[in-house]
Amino acid sequence: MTPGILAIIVLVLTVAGYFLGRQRALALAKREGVRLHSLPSHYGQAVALFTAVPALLLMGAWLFLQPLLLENQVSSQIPDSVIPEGGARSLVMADVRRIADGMDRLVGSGGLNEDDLSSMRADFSNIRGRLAEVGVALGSDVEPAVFEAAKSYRSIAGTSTLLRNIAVIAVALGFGFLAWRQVRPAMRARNVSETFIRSLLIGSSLVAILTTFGIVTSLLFETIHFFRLYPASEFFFSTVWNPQFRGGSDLGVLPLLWGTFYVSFVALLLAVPIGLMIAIYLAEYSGKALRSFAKPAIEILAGIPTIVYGLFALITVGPFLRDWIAQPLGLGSSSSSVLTAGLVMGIMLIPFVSSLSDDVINAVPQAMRDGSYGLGATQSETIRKVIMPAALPGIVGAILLAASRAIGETMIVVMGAGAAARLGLNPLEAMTTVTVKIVSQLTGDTEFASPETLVAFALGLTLFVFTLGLNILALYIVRKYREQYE
Amino acid sequence: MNMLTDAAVEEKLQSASKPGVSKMVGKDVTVHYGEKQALFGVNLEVPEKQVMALIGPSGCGKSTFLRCLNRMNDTIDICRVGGSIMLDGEDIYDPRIDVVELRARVGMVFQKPNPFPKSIYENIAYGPRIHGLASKKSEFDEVVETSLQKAGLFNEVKDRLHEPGTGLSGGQQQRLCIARAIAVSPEVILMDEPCSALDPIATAKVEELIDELRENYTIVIVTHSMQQAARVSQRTAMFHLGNLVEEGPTDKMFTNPDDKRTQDYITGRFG
Amino acid sequence: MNMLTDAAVEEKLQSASKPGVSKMVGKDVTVHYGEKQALFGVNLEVPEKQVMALIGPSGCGKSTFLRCLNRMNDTIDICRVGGSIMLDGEDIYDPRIDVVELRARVGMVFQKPNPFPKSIYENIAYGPRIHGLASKKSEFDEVVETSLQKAGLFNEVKDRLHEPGTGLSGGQQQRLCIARAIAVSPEVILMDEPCSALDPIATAKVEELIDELRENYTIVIVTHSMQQAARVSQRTAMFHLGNLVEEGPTDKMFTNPDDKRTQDYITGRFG
Amino acid sequence: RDQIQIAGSSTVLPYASIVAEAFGENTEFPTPVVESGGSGAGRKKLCEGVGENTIDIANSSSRIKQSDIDLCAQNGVKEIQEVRIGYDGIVFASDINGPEYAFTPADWHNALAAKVVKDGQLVANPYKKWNEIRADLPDQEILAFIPGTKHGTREVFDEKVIVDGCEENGTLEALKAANAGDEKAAEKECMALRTDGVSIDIDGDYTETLARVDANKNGIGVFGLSFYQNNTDKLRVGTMGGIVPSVETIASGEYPVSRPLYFYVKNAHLDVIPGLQEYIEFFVSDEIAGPDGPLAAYGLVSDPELAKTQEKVKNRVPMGALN
Amino acid sequence: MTDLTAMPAVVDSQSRSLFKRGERTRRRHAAEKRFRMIGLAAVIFGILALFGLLGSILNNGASSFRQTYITLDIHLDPAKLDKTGDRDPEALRKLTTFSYQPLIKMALDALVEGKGVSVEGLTSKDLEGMISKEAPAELRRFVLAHPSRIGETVTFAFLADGRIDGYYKGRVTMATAELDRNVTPEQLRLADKLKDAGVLATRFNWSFLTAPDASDTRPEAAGLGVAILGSAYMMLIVLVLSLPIGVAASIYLEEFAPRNRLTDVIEVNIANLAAVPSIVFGILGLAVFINYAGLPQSAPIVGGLVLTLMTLPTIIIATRAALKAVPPSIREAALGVGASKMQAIFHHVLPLAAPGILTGTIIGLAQALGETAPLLLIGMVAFVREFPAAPPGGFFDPASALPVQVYNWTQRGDPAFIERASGAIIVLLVFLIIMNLGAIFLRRRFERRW
Ligand SMILES: Nc1ncnc2c1ncn2[C@@H]1O[C@H](COP(=O)(O)OP(=O)(O)OP(=O)(O)O)[C@@H](O)[C@H]1O
Ligand SMILES: Nc1ncnc2c1ncn2[C@@H]1O[C@H](COP(=O)(O)OP(=O)(O)OP(=O)(O)O)[C@@H](O)[C@H]1O
Ligand SMILES: [Mg+2]
Ligand SMILES: [Mg+2]
Ligand SMILES: O=P([O-])([O-])[O-]
Repeated sequence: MTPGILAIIVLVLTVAGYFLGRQRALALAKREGVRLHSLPSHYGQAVALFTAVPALLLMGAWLFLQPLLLENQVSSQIPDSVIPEGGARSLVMADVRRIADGMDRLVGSGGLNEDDLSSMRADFSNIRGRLAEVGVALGSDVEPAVFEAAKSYRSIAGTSTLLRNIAVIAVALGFGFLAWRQVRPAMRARNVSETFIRSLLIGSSLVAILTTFGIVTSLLFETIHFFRLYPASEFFFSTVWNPQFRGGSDLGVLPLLWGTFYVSFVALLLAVPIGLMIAIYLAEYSGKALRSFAKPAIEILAGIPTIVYGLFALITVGPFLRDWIAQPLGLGSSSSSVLTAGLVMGIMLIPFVSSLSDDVINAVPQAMRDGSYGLGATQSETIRKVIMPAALPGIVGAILLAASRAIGETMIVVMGAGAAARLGLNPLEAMTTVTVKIVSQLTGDTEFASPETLVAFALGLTLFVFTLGLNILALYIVRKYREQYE
Repeated sequence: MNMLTDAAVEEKLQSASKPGVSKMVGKDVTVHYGEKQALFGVNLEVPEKQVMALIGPSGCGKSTFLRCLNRMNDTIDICRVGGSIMLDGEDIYDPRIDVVELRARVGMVFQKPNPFPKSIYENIAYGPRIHGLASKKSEFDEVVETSLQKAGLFNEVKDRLHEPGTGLSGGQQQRLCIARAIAVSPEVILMDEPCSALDPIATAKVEELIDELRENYTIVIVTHSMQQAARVSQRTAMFHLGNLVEEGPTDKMFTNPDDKRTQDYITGRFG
Repeated sequence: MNMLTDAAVEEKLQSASKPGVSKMVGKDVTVHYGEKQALFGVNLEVPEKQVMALIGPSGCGKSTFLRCLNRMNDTIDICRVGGSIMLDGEDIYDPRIDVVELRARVGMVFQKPNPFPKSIYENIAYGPRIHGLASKKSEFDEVVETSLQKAGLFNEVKDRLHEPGTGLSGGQQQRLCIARAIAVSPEVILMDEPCSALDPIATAKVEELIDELRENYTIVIVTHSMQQAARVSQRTAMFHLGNLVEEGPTDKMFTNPDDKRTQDYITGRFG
Repeated sequence: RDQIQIAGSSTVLPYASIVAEAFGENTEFPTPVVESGGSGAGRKKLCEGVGENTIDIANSSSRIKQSDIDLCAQNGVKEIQEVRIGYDGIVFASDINGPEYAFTPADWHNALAAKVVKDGQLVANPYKKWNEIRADLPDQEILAFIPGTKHGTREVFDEKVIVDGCEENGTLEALKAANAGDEKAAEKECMALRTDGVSIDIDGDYTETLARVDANKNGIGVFGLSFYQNNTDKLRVGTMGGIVPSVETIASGEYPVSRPLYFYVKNAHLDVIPGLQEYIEFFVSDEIAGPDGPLAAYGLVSDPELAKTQEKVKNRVPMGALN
Repeated sequence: MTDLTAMPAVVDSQSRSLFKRGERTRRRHAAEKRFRMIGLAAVIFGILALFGLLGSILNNGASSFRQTYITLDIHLDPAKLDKTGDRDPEALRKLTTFSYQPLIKMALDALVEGKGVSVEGLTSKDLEGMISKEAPAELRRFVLAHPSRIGETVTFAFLADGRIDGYYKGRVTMATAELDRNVTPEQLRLADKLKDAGVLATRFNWSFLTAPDASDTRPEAAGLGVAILGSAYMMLIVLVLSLPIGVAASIYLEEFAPRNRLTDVIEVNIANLAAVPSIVFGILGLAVFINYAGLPQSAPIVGGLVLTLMTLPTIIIATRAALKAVPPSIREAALGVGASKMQAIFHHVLPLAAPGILTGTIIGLAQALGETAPLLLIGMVAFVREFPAAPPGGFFDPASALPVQVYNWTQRGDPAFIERASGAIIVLLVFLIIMNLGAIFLRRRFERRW
């Protein structure tokens, strides 16, 4: 029985539990002539949950632990002699698994029966060939010891799987039955299932924490490594970014942070006003037809791969800005510039601002609008003075999301703003950002253990801390503002 | 509770019998909400500088008619208005007219209080600000204070002018909305049950305000309280099932109505 | 308008003087909204199967107290409640109690009508559905119809049960909310100005309903209309500036109050 | 796992995918998966450990580094085979409609270095046009798109063009003098490029360089030979020291700017991952990597010592210490 | 009254008509009009930007759905294919594609001769170069599948070489062919003649959607099959995980979580995760899912998980904004009839917040669908030719993804890949639209004002 089928059995039991629990609640209530504390379906849910959750947890644990234990068991049977020089036990174990799997398939395809198998010996029969027939390719011929290990792997695995199946079904039945017995009209079934759902909700919100934890740990280790190789003071305070191959690089983060900030700023300067105006127009002014077309259409902008924007910046916008603005104004002759990347990125960010804001603007109750119109306000006054403040929390969220995306964007910057790290004010000059350098240092040619590559992790962590600071600041400002205006 | 002193009756009779210019005139006003017809050809004249009360059972179309008078129904998608309504002889449903100006001249207090999610101060200062009625801080302070005074709310909220208007009690919100409407001093004020959430004292205060406003403004008020209609209005219109049943001087309506339904309604025998 | 017939007075006196078990008891109830204190140690007993009226000027804390009785204030972030409130001898602010069960037993009609943005039918069927009071379509139909009947709304909306509840007139919405509350037949019904948007006939209908409900349910009603309080309630509590001024049998309150403020308030001399 | 997993250099990727495709077509084994992600990252992945969820082969456009070998050893990856598959030529090309360029390394140093010797003086780079450097170069503004510092190509460019040019045009001497004879420091300063927007780093790939040359007609880009060969209708290649880059001139060593390409095989996986041994033998076979094979046709300069490599691969000879 | 009347009346009714606007009103109307125009301009800008991008993509990529084929009659010569004559599959399998090349060459020679379309200066290598390098592989596959047909003459429609194909799409001209070392003008001339002879034709190219990627030497054979499957698998995982987890997390944070430090931490955290560059999610995926959990390289399951983590902040932020926007009176109404908080949320608040949630999903998924950087580190930016199996097993097989294919193709030397990259973008966008159609439709149904 595969885990999939087992899961299906548990699910079937769960569904059965649901109906049995529900029915028992109804029957008892009828017999005792009392009212149910909760809805009948809540009793069903409670029984179903008790049937499913412990069983599935057990199954998960088993699936996780079985290979580990099995591996331990079997790998002790493999003599060191069959492990190739420089190879690893784990690879031999992979072979063992593959052979065992192949034997299952052989039996399954009717090519062999169990007796044949147990009498089969690696030194006499061409096991590699037979397994190849059923589509299991092996790297080399099979050592007898490995074959024996595979056989015992197979038998232990078989027993263990059988045990697992029995245990899981027993747990499902047992807990389900206990829960079913518990069903009485006075049982607070709704609370049971709601507590459960609530813990699911809490669990879900912890995913974010876990992700952060994962990110920090996966960056921290190599960052520490980096700072052992490269002085932190230089990294944080040097204004030069100039990595070299054979050491002696200058890896100052400041020009990158500046570039990140500058490009994002330009992008938001375009995306926020335009996005907001689109949201306002679609929510307040436009007809249904335009709205139902324009909103999803503009959302496509968020789905165009960033590389397309990058090419657009590189081929169209960059040369255009150079020929029509930078050169006539004497501001430089670079076709990649902060402005190029910023503008193109701004276009990509428009839907982040427009669509989310549109939804919150749309959710402002009509009574607010009526109140304002009733005072003789024009529509735009109503929007600016009444609707926007009411929708502000959501709009701030949308803008923060857009800002976040701007900071994290790579491809557009590579192609639009260039790869040269520079501290400067001229928006028509090439600059680059932290993310660009994370990608390029990480995917480059330099050796991994060199500061030139490891700096990517330090950059990632720095950016993380930097945006964390910005977010805390934003939260603080939003709170402050809300206090003021409420 | 005795409502009308003789003197008051006298005065009312006089003002109601004054020929009085019609400030607003509705001709054959019909309203549909989608399929459903809510008003069936209402003809009604609102005399200038008087108070007109609209009465009638719940759901008969009072609010609907009131909302027609400053085209507030425009905001309801499914609502269609027929017939014509004149303000000072100009058709307010003429496509060329300026709805904003119309609403500035015909203000409204809604049935459900709807304060803006802003501070109490800003709720009131909003109107004067958009109409440019005040510019200096001190002017705004003054408008806010006098408007709140008139609505009888100032004392209760004077310490919390900068707290949100949505944190007020039901009755306070209602008075806030009244204050907000009078702060822009429109020519006509439409009030949809302005006292429904108010205690008798606050009600008296608002009624006093209405009486005062009548000097300069035209007022249309929807009310469910016969006593209130009798106390504050010079003329009364009675609606029933989307029809205007009858309209006339208030005292006549309450003493000697032409229509049986009016009679029944005001004596509480309806139904 | 004469409000009480002698017979009615008789009956009221009797029922009010019955010792009567207390259904709900508030002890030293204090409420803060953030910094601002809205209730100052209110002690009030709500007798079982009677109607208690809460009166007092706007903003005095009536709604606040009412919302304490089914912990509706929990939903306001900045609101803190002190003291204790008992329902059938159990402290409803005990952390172990189930708020949902409490609210199922203590239903509420809010001051501002707040229908769900769903059909009229669904508005009413919702409560019975989540409480499992009906399961078949026919049962739901019946609950919906009787509830609407009782709230006096059925005739007006019977053809549009599946249109949105938000498209009703103000008074209709209010009655819809009453119908919604009684559809789940709670033990205690809290009504915050249930008739504020209703015409006299609809008001009479609701008052009749309240009288009827009193047989089986305990009712607390906030009202600004002294007449209404006098008509429907057996006991009356008078609030002022967050304090309970006085509480007692309704007729005593209206004829011979102990407190000067009550006297002033009911005679309209307040302020 | 049934498929061979390969990761690493984007320079080697086209060749590796040609071989993988042919391997899949001609054998019973599934087509290997070839990732691109950079040589450094590929070698790091190779050294992550032994086991099914680690890769089998790392492609690399430069030789493995000692630190990589150490990392490998630390993670139990003891035996690694080094397979040199051929050479990658690096060419300088400009827009097809522009003038012809005949460069020397010295020209490039003069054009791009931060400091150059002019009239015997060490000065900040004053040149704006090519013909200011050398009169027989075209009258064109200097604008170069060179590989960013992430690319292995940059290392070759720095070493074989800039540093050599530095020496050629005498700047190295001057710098050495300025640095009190410190050769290392002088070399480092040689490689410092001007930052006034004349030399532009490209972190992307050759297509980006091509697009930039397309948008800036006077620009000169640095390309791989195979890329150039695919775009001869758009690009005009410059000569270096009078030699036209081609598979032949590079193989013969006449054209100076080239580098070897490698892949590294984890020996521990050899008998375990089906088809791995077959794949590497297939790769270095004459049919594939020889001068007439598809790789050479695509622009890989085939290794004159291919036979040696074939021998080593057959015997699974692990690489020794780096020299 | 004095103070009220003292205020300047807004409109002096006697002197002012509704038809005439005062100075101030005029200004306000002008402002109104400006505002409205700015809004319209913004919408137009957005749509123009979209159309501009779409136009250039379509312009470059539409042609990739058509491909040029050359019809050849191949004589499956037993002398070359099966010297022993026993059709032994083992022996047949040993024969590599290199051995099939001569068959094609012979057929080409025969064709040129038979049709009498020889072109001066055309070498035999040029002639061979007109057919895709995919052809021998196709032939070999055919022979292995039908060993019995050795000895017969079979008609094949082979792909023409990318440059020949480019000639019919305007990418290659006689002038560029002069300069191009991969194609000669003679080849083009011959192609024209073959076309006249009806042997060469350009037609719709299904295999662009079904075939796997091909190496740099055969752009004409490259397809999106594996990438489409890979993207579909990943999006399935992303949708199934990120929507429920995102909505659940938002509900908890917005409706249940006590306002305290921990909630603030989570809130800032989520906002901050949105700003984490996507490549860092790749680093995370490599460290956690591959190195720690031991999941395979290049697998959609890992890609899906990484993209899920990346999409979550977007969905959470959008959902929370939507939940915030639902007025409290709705919650109170539900609680007032005895609904539990959970019921109030699931029955009333969520449906009203649905448009915002769906927007978040649409944007989040769009972003996830187009993302390459994180896939770089978990090995999905790769050359993959084997199709992954059906789910759930296929989630663990190596696969590619649409944006990866775009990214790969834009990096290749042969310009024919540029066209295919644009074609891949079209497919990606169509994929995006199909994926979002349901959400867009649902969102429109849930949208309502109250
Ligand atoms: N959410 C809130 N935030 C802050 N203050 C509040 C809030 N709700 C009520 N208050 C204040 O608490 C006091 C009591 O309010 P409550 O709503 O109980 O009054 P009420 O007696 O019901 O008045 P009304 O008859 O006008 O409805 C008022 O001063 C009011 O402004
Ligand atoms: N937005 C709407 N959509 C559909 N029908 C509506 C809408 N608003 C009102 N109606 C219907 O129109 C009729 C008249 O409503 P209106 O609000 O004018 O009544 P009213 O006289 O103000 O009643 P009340 O005293 O209860 O406020 C009612 O039957 C009502 O249900
Ligand atoms: Mg109304
Ligand atoms: Mg109240
Ligand atoms: O990808 P590369 O390591 O060859 O630059």
